[in-house]
Amino acid sequence: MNASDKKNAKILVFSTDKISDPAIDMAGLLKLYYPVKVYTIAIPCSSAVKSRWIMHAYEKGFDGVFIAADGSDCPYDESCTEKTGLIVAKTQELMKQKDMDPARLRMSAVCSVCSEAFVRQMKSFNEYLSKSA
Amino acid sequence: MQEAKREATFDALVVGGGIAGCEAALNIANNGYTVLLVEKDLSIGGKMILLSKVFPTLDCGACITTPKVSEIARHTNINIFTGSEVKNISLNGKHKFKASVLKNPRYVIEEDCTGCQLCEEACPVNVPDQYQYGMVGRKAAYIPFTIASPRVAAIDIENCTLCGACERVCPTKCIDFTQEKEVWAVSVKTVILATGFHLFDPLRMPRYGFGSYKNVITSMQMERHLAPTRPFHTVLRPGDGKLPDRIAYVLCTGSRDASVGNPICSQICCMYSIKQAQLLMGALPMADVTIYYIDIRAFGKGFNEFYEQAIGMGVNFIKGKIGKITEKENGNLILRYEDVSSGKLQEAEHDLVVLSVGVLPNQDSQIFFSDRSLQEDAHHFIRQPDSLLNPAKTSIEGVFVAGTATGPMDIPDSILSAGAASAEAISYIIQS
Amino acid sequence: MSKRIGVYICRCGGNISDYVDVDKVKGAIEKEKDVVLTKTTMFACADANQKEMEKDIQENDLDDVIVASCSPKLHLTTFRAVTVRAGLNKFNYYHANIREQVSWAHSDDKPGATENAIRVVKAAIAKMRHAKPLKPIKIHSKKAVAVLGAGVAGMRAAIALAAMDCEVYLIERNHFVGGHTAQWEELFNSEETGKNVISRLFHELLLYKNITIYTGAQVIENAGHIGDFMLKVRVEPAYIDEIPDPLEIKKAIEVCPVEVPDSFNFNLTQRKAIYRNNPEEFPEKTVIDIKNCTRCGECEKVCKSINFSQKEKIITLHAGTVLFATGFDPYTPRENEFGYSRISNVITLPQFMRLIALCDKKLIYKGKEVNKIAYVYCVGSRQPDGENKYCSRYCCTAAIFTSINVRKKYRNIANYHFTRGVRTYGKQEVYYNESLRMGDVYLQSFDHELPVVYQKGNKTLVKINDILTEQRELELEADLVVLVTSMVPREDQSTASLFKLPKGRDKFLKEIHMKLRPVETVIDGITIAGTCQGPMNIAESVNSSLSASAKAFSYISKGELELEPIVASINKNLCSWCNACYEACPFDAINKVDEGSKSYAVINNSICKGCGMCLPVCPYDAIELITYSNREIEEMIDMLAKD
Amino acid sequence: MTAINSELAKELNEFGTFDFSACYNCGNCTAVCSLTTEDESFPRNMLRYSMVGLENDIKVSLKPWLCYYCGDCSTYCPQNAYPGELMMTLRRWLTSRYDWTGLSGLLYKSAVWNIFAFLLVAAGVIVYAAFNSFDLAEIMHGGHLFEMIAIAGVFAAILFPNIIRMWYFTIIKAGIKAPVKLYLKPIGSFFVHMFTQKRTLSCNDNKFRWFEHFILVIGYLSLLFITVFLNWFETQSLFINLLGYFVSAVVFIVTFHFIFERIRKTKEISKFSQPSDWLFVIWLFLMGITAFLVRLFIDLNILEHNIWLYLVHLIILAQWALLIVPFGKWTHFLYRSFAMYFQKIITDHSGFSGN
Amino acid sequence: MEVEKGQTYKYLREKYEIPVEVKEQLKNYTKIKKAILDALRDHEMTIAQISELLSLSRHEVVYYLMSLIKYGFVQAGELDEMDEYYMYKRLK
Repeated sequence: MNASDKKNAKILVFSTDKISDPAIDMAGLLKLYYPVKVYTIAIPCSSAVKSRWIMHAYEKGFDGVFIAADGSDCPYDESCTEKTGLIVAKTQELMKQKDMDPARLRMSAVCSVCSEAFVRQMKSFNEYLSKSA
Repeated sequence: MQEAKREATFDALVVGGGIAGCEAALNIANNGYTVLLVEKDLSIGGKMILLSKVFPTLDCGACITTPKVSEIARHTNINIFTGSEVKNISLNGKHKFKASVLKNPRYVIEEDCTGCQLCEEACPVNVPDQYQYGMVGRKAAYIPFTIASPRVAAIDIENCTLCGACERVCPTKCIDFTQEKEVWAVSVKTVILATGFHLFDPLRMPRYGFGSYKNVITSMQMERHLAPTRPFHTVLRPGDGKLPDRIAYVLCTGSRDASVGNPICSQICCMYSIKQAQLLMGALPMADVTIYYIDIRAFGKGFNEFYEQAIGMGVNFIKGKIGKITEKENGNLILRYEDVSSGKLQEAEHDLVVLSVGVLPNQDSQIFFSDRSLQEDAHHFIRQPDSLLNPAKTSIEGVFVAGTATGPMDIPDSILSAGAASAEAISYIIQS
Repeated sequence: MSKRIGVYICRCGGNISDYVDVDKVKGAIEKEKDVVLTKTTMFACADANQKEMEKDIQENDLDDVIVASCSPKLHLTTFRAVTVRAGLNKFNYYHANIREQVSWAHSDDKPGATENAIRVVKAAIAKMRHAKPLKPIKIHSKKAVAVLGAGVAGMRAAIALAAMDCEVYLIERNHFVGGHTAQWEELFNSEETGKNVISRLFHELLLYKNITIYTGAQVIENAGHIGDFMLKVRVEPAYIDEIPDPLEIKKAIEVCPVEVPDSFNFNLTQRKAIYRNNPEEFPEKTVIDIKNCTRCGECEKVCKSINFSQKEKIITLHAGTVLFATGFDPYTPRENEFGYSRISNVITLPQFMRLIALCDKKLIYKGKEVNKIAYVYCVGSRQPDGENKYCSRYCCTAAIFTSINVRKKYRNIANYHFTRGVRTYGKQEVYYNESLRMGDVYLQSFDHELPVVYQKGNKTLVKINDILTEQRELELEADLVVLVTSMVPREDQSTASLFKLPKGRDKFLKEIHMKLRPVETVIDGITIAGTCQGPMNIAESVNSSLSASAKAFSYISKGELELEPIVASINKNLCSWCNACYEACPFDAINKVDEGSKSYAVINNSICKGCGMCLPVCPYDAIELITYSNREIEEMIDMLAKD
Repeated sequence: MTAINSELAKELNEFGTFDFSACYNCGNCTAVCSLTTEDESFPRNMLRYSMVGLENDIKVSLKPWLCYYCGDCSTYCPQNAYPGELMMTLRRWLTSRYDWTGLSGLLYKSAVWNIFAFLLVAAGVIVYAAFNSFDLAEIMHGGHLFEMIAIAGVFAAILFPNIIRMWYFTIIKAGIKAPVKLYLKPIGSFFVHMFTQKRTLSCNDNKFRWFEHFILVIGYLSLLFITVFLNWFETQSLFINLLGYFVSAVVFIVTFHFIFERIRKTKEISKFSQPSDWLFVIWLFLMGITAFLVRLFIDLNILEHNIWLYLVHLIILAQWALLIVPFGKWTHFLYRSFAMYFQKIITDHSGFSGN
Repeated sequence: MEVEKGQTYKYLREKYEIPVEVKEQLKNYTKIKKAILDALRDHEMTIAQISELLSLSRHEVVYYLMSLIKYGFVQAGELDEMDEYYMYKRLK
């Protein structure tokens, strides 16, 4: 195991095709480095994430899950933020039942140009997860 | 050599296969009309396909050009003539143009060539590679460059010794020295001129020493240095192969300069220099990059932010035009300038100097119209008689213009103007 | 079921291979189940490689193809086309992003990046094991375009589209067309005046029977989608019957007691609550500004055509595509920004341009003749402290061109330009040259140290640390200070929000890609043109508007459009109609079906946009989104998580 | 804080320059100039001062005199702003500022005044001749006396005070307090500069121009010496006689070439000619050729019957001595030499006080 | 005239005179190529060293050496101690 493994928690990001994934792309374009064990699965809208997917990720060894939500920019509907919030609340309930730290699930709106915000989020999340691990 | 005669009919003729010509051809073809695209070079893609990355997004030039280029190459509505020249265009009544196109022999049967490069390996000749601006050699049997379209070999007959080595190794027997010039008589309904621009030749400014000082290069040469298909294995001084660490950019070489006959601003040099500076900071983290400028023209969408980003990265910006350059014995260069903001004459030593050369008109399209009906503007670009409302129209009805043929432009502007030209051409065809 | 999957790993000319050990990635996935072909390539997108892929697909009888390279936003469609040419369905293609999200994002950690890339590609393989060919959903598209905004860009687009035989609805918020161009007299890069340009466009518009102009009109609702946008448009009446008696109207204007600042002259002058179009504006009509009208009834007494019973109308339009040309607002300086609104002789460039139009022989402002004019550049753009970091592109040339005209029009004018570096790009340099030769004085400040406009007694002074004069502090007493204001996005963005158009960092509407798709937005079927996208001059606006017209035309020219078949699907065996998904769907795409005693939900495929909002709300997990099924996502997670 | 003043640019235009306002401040002129140094950078700053009206900064500056007008700045100016021509104009303008009589500026700016002054002097000579009943010997004697008085008078009354003013502006007002020894040290090089103008040699120009100037200066000074002190027109010495022929020939041949160049306008320096430039070269030429002819007529013994020739010579001489030398371009030669001298003092002083 | 495929150069040879400069250039290149490859036979060298050994200007060495790298005869190695010049080695 090398040093980078110790610092880096495994994080799964659910991004959205039209809004937050472009921001993550731009983070790379601008060489704003973020922890190396961040993996992204892009879906159409953040309010489509199922709790079972998140729980599955923990089961398989992810330390944290981050939902890069559309926020008010969502091309589908303004209710997106609210709906995504409900998913998070529901999943965190499930996590508590299983004695897991609910803070291992985070959500934040990432607009299509919010690369820096995304990177900040990843760094702080990674720090939190590495510490608590 | 003899010339064979052929005939063909298309809806539109697009002259010039640079990014503007490609975009225009594609737009027209996508709406169901047939296009003949004539390019005088061996590959389409123009100057853009040779660029490293493009400002202000820093996408690689190839990543943006190649999909367009290959889409064109495959398009059933588009025919491409590379290595070909339009000789004459005449008007045969409304919506009827007759063009005479000279197709130069490639000495390779395009359809049969697989681009395997065996001929290139076999060819014994080595001459300066024009696509690397002479910084490295190439063979007389060669594929123009890695991402050329068509990616097919060609024989440079002027430098060929006719030794036959290429023919012996060619697995598909596609090399054919019996090819001759072909003249095509083409009938079309509309013409789009996308003849592009020329770069200023810095040999015209002896005080910068280009040509005699080997470590003074043009920005296009630097562009090649930074491209993935670079001439050297990394950025090196052409004079002696040393890693450069103090690089200077001389802006307005041949632009905004009445003393060389080009008083206008070339619109792209500031930005491409800033882009190259950013790329150099990445490629050579130890290097200092200084940009000598008169005014920084970072005017487009995201440009000023890009300029400020370069300042943030540590690129030096000095207001002052370089007066003269002298060479030291070790190949380093002394740049003499007035640091305008302090009002003092300064001399700075750099080990590589990049001349950010300007944009000059390509006056080729003037000769297509033998009756001289195609008007020029004061700077010898194609005149836009109604530049505000019909920017793609020329002085000849049915002949439209796209890209830098009307003046200096960056890539986004070229693409927009090509869009405009194709919109006009489509309605012109619809009305016929 | 076993599949035959081919994987291509792109070096991207070093963009990827400089940081990711591409050969290691290849080695790691070669032995994955179902993978029958693995290749690395310098440029996957190059034509030669595309041809090679086609050949590979056919020769190796591949079922699915994966290219691991740049972001799918760039080349997903490119490679889908390759698979289609080789005889596969485009949904048997997957684009794994190992550039933006791997090699570039982690170029500080090469082994880590390589590891990451391996996982990403393996996840892609896992997903493709379940890929099935899908048929696109075909929809009819209306050969009609709604053009929003009748400034120069919108009008020109309307003409271009009408010439391509489209039905065009030109919708303008104001009662008159022409936008800001109507307000300018002389225009740079041209011999024409704004009036000429607008008049030429308007009269050309009238020639087309397939153009309908709505003025005083605003889109208030948008339903539908590409192919058929259903727009509700509110049209404000003029409160005057058609073709009134000109004399009566003249009288009506005279008797109107209400005076309000005339926005056409940027509030330099006043107009009545009943007012005519300016000579530069069209259509030629008179309207009542109902917001400011006091209903005193004076006008009704002198003019029979006044008709307050006219009602605003709501009309419904169907358009296959929408072209946005909603324009810009000139920047309004903050209170006391360079003395604005505090010092009486500080005005903005647009105001100054109107002032010139209004002053004939002598340049008079507030009763005093103006000789010495100071122009302060970059007001509202390139702000060191403010939000607007962008350069507004047109203002240098506009200010210089105006200053030349002032010199030509009036006697004894001296111009002083307080700049931050003159940006008269391209041929516009000629104006800068001309102005210098006329003797205009240019001063330049550092970007972080702006000139100061202040008052001393009754003098207005401008002071600058001039970098052209060895950074000396120089001062000028000016008769008039003109703030060269930038272009900013429209303050009222309600229409853009209706269509959910994204904005860039500069808050202007954002295109998908400056070079690849410069006039398209991420919202299918909506194009943008002109200054709603960013600062531009007239010629540039028109270029973009023609470009957008060509693009808009291509959406609707064939009468039919193909939509992605990515929609939700409901397993009716698991469903027992609880209403949750119906509530969650923002598009009303879910209907209830009763089958005997059982009720369940079904999806209307042509309405479903595939957002997936219904997925997590189902208590029975009966809904899956095509290509995002539980199996696909969870197996991807398995591969990403695997050590 | 300095007020921007556009009036200066207008005034300078009366002294001859034009188009310098086209300057967009790229600094190319300063960078191509081979005489400019880090401490003494020009000409761009002079253009800039002229543009924004920093009158006083120009008045106290010696830079206009440090320029020898090789023309490179104008040749390579990307805006065709002719910085070299502005430097020439500033020299004229400075001359008018140094001149306490104010006549210098008047003559530079106004052609009418020029003609009037020249006619006045000519009339004076003719009146004087008439007064002496056109007696050749008497007039020649008076002429010779006049030469000596004029030289001494012009120096004492005009040039010397003007040099003092120049010193006051450029040293005292510029705030330089140099001890006397700094004044003594460069005296030697002052004379060398004055007679050889050797600084021209570092100009990016051909050596021929310097050589021409050099022999012109030597020729002119020798002619002055020969006619005034050796009394060429009355001497019997064959050597002096021949020397006089030689140097006067040198003067008119070189000046003829200058005039020719100004007509051809091929070189940057000769592209623009103001009245003062024409007057200088033409009068020098006329002086040379008339002096040559006068002596020739004496030797051929026909001057007695052609007294007009001597009168023409005397008129030219008087105009030269009373107008061109004190107020015209001749002063440039003097001021330039002093500028070099003062500059040396300033440099030494700054080195001195800097240590 | 019937021309055999794969032998068409013979056809053109009869119709077209190859310029002397072209032949000269080929000779020159072959000579320099051999000299550089010989120089690199036993040890790696920098451009400066090759230039000295072959009495060729450094600029010319850069041009020819880079052509040889392009066609796979030579490879760039490590930087020299001063981090200024690369060492080049022969392949095969």
